[in-house]
Amino acid sequence: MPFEPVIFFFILGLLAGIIRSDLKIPGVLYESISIFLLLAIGLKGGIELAKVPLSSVAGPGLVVVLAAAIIPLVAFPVLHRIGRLARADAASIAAHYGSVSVVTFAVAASYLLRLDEPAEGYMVVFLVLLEFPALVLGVVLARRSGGDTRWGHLLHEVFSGKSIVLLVGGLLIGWIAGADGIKPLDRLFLDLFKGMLAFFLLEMGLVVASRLGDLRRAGGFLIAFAVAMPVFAAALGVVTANLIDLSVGGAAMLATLYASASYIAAPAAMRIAIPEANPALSIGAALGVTFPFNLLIGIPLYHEMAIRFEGVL
Amino acid sequence: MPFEPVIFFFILGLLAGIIRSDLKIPGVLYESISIFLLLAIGLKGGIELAKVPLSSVAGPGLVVVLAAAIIPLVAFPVLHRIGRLARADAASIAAHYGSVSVVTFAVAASYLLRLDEPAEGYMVVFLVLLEFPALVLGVVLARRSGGDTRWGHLLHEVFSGKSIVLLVGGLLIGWIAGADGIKPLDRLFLDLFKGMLAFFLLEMGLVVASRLGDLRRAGGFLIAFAVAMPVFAAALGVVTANLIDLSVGGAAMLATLYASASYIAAPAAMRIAIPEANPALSIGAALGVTFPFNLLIGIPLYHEMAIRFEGVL
Amino acid sequence: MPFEPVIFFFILGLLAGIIRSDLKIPGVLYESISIFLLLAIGLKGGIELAKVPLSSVAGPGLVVVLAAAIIPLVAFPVLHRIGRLARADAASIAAHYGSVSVVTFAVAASYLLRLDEPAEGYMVVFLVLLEFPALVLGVVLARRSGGDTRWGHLLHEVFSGKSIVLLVGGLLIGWIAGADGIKPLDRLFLDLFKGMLAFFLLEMGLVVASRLGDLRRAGGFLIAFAVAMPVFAAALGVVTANLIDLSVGGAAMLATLYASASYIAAPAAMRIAIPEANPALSIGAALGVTFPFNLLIGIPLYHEMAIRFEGVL
Amino acid sequence: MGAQLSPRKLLTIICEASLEHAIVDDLLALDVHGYTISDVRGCGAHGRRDAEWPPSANIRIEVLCAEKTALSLLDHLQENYYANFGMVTFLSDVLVMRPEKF
Amino acid sequence: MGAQLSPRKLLTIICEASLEHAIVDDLLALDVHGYTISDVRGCGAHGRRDAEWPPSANIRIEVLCAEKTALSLLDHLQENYYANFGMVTFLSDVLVMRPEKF
Amino acid sequence: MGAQLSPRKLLTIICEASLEHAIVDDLLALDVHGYTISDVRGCGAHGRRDAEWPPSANIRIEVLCAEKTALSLLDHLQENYYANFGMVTFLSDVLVMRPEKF
Ligand SMILES: Nc1ncnc2c1ncn2[C@@H]1O[C@H](COP(=O)(O)O)[C@@H](O)[C@H]1O
Ligand SMILES: Nc1ncnc2c1ncn2[C@@H]1O[C@H](COP(=O)(O)O)[C@@H](O)[C@H]1O
Ligand SMILES: Nc1ncnc2c1ncn2[C@@H]1O[C@H](COP(=O)(O)O)[C@@H](O)[C@H]1O
Ligand code: NA
Ligand code: NA
Ligand code: NA
Repeated sequence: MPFEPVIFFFILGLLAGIIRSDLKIPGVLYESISIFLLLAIGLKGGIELAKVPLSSVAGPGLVVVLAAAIIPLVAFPVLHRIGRLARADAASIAAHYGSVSVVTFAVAASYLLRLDEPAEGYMVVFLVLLEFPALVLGVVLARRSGGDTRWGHLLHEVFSGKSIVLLVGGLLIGWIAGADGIKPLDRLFLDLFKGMLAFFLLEMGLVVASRLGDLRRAGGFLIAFAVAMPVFAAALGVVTANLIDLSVGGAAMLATLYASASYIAAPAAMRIAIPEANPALSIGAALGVTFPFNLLIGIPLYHEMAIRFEGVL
Repeated sequence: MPFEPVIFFFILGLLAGIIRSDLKIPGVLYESISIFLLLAIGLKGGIELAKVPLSSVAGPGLVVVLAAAIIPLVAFPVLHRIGRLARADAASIAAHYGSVSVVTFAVAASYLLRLDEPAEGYMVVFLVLLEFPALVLGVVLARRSGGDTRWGHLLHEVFSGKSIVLLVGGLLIGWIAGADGIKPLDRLFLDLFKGMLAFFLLEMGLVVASRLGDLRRAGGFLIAFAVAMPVFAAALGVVTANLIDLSVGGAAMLATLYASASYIAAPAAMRIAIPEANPALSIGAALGVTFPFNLLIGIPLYHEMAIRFEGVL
Repeated sequence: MPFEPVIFFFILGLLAGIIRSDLKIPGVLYESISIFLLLAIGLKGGIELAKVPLSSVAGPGLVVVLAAAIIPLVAFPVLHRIGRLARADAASIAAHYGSVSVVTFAVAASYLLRLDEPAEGYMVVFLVLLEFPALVLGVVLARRSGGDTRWGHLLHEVFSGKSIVLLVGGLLIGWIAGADGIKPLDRLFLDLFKGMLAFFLLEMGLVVASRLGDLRRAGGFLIAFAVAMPVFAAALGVVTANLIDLSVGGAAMLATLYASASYIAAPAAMRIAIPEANPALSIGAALGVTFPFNLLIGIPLYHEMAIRFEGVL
Repeated sequence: MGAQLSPRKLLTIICEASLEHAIVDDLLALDVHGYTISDVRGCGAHGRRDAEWPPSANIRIEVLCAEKTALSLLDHLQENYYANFGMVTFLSDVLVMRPEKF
Repeated sequence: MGAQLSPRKLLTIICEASLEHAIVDDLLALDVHGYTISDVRGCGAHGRRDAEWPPSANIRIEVLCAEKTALSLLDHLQENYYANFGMVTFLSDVLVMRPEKF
Repeated sequence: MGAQLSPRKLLTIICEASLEHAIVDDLLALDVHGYTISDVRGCGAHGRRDAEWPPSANIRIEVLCAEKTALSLLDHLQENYYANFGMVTFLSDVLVMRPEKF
């Protein structure tokens, strides 16, 4: 099969939404599963992180974050100048693409596992590190022309946001308790992970279906952007991965991280920090196009790219 | 033990409801578990279906659906003429009994598994096929005297209903991905199935307890009907099973399907399609009497019938 | 590690609450997990109970309940006379401390399991027996000066409360069905227990954080009480355990039960039975101080006490 | 600034949850510009509806609109649903800003 | 058709969720024909009640009834609950169809 | 006893759920003594908001207060949120007991 079986659940949700089925995933289930996924990913990452010296992650982490800043800095002028989107909208969308999607990350990890392609276990540290800088950058881009931002507020919003709290919390717990300490929790957090991911993708399919209307409003340029941007970002990811000597699997993961666009942390933060930006545009692009593109086409493509460019630097 | 341990959870719920405990299963949990059960049953069925040629299921499927049409066609005149129920009520109740109960099906499957009585894996296809024809028949029976039905609406309602979407969706995913593709999901959908069923039965016990008042309104005739009808339908199921050469386990399952009355898909569809029908009557009978009857007495009885009449045709 | 890894989740929730994270455990998830935990604990207890003659539990059970009555009878005058709390408040708090915390019990069981310290499997029977007598005692203490209590109402409230229904229900199902009958449910109720407990503790951390304001209102005396009372009660528990010849693990468990304060059954029952009592005080003490104290310090301490005083009587 | 307030009607509909789709379609067909829905439980002539499971759940729909629209909505509801469904409707007077929205 | 509208009172009660059973019993005892309940959170004299866990949850009860009933309900609530429970009540004027229902 | 009733205003705000924190802070800053919030879904000028996932959820905030407070709240909301957020507000007359609470 060319892609992960969990993706069928996304397609099922999408179809159910399109035929206007009365199937609905209760909002509470959505929230519960997203808490589960964030915690589980954090825990797994923490256990892996405990196996390597912190110093070996710190340097590469810095490179990964700095290189990632290129993404919103490229996306913004493209959207604002070429796409003629309002400054606020361009900045908000740039922030979404500079940040990352946890679920896309999880699907990529599953994909590589199925192909027996090993990746560095501490990739989840990069996931955490990449989540928020782009959000701050987005606000800076939006406000360059003046206007006041309550920075304290924004930083609190981002760092106390549930994505960061759960990922970092899980990471720390996994790191401190280690694989042995976490073992009794494996039945929940490890064994059920993929099933929960399937459920979540079913829900995301339904949500995407209900956002398809936004796409029409977004227009052709934004749709093209939402396909081209992740491929560009993935290429940047593969190059960066080579720079810091990641394995092929690690490069594919980093490419996926760069290519993915946030739709949990970013929409929440941008709504408050850049209220003039129209969320239908950013969510329409990130969730309506880029998310399915990455799931269905992107991940295998980025893996391929990682293989081709191995050791190119 | 004469019956499945999961049934104790039903009894616990029933007792908790009767003593007016403040125990409540949150509505969202009910919905979440029902989504889980429908998907899981579909997946399992799809995996089994992949093992046999589709042609070997198509013919028997047709026979099973045609024979099942006898159920509402017998139930309707009994209820309308003998029971003196209004046409709309008789038609709606007939539709409930012509359709099937997914949970009763799941309990029967558990019951047979415990007795090491094998059944055809593709029984779940029959479950899907039996869900909706009776609903359409019910509407036809209700409207025979005239009145207009928005058929397009009704068919959409039924086919895009969450029961059908999840069962068929699961079936297709299981069929395409196969046992290997689904394996990583087994920890959720397979291993937890029985526990989830127990939880769901606890909730159903509570709901049945809160419906006991409806029973009094329903009256003696309807209660008698709700016991006699499933036994008659089960007999029809055993005969049909012999006709298409099912195993003893398969015959017990088909008998249970015929005997069971829908309380997920049918109430939703009938409320919109036959609004004059009083839902207290149909739900009181299907859920208040037939469901517990099938759980506690019916399933072992139908199994016994399947053994006795093996190869009678 | 000095304490159970699950406790990290409590600390994570606490910290998330303190930094005012937007992380929220949906109320429905809280309720669903508490139903799960109560049922699972009941089931486990029932299976263990089936292994010993009932008579060997009945006598000790009576001793355990009678000795436990000392807790509210000591707590009440301390709170009312020394602490100068209103009669209603003193009585309500005494009831909370006389009753037990199911989650503290579960954490203690995990703690001992990790240390390979075996305990009598039927401890859960004591958990059930200890839940309600203190609630009745509390109402008696509150009403001594006159005032009318609708006793029938209160008793119904307590015995039909979801804690009792699920614990007793689970106990009976486990007892009747036995380990073999329950086996297919193990994947849910046993394997996921600790993970669910972690989730619940995360939520309790958030709740405790939001109650910290109540603590200030409660004042220094009540905080001191909330630390001293459990230690006193634990000592009483160790002595009682020796009286009825429990193992060291059993003594530690009984000490924990005595030391723990209820925050599920008691708040609900007291709010209705002693409406003049301020729930901020009782919940602030029981949940804000005693619960974390028991988790972090109490349980290892009580275990130590149980070891030291083994066979002292 | 000084808020500019205009009178409008608030129509509240409490009914069986199964009607949500149908009524939303009706509202949009009858020229309503918006509505708000919440999940509720209750009791009335059709007995206790405690939202324990889907068939016993209620919803509460609020529509801010002009009096004329409210009255024609009421007529429509009476004609189509009063006979066969649990439903309660009531009208109240409210003041709104941006009256052109409603 | 022309909707026939009659004046009635709408009594809204916001209170601790733990009172649900007791107040429903009171309502039925005081001759009310129906009510509607939703789950809410809030803040007031008794502090923040954010519905994070059962003891901090609120409910919102609506009762459509005649003025006389509304007033006697208010008296009853004041006498039995105001002192010890978080509770807010308010009365508004509404128009209903089928006034005999309320 | 005879319930003592005083007139007050009920301000209802329906808006995007993401505003909950901000508006609650505003309310407390503007001297409101209490509020009640429920989760709702709906439709309006900003399209369908069906609460399927967090970004599309709405909330409904009720504030009982004096007319003056209500008007200054409306001003504040108009100034800060009307332009960029899905939001609907309306004011109605209610009678309360214990008017000093509001
Ligand atoms: N008097 C009332 N006050 C408030 N809500 C009511 C009243 N009567 C009925 N309801 C609500 O409307 C629903 C349907 O009412 P009914 O058609 O009378 O069964 C009930 O389930 C309640 O939620
Ligand atoms: N001024 C107000 N406006 C709206 N709701 C209120 C107000 N004051 C209190 N409430 C609600 O009523 C509940 C109980 O109020 P209290 O008795 O003042 O604590 C609060 O938790 C709020 O949900
Ligand atoms: N006419 C209306 N009646 C009731 N609720 C409305 C109305 N218009 C809008 N709303 C609610 O207010 C929210 C925001 O409205 P809007 O700013 O018009 O998108 C909607 O999602 C609805 O929940
Ligand atoms: Na990215
Ligand atoms: Na049937
Ligand atoms: Na205790």
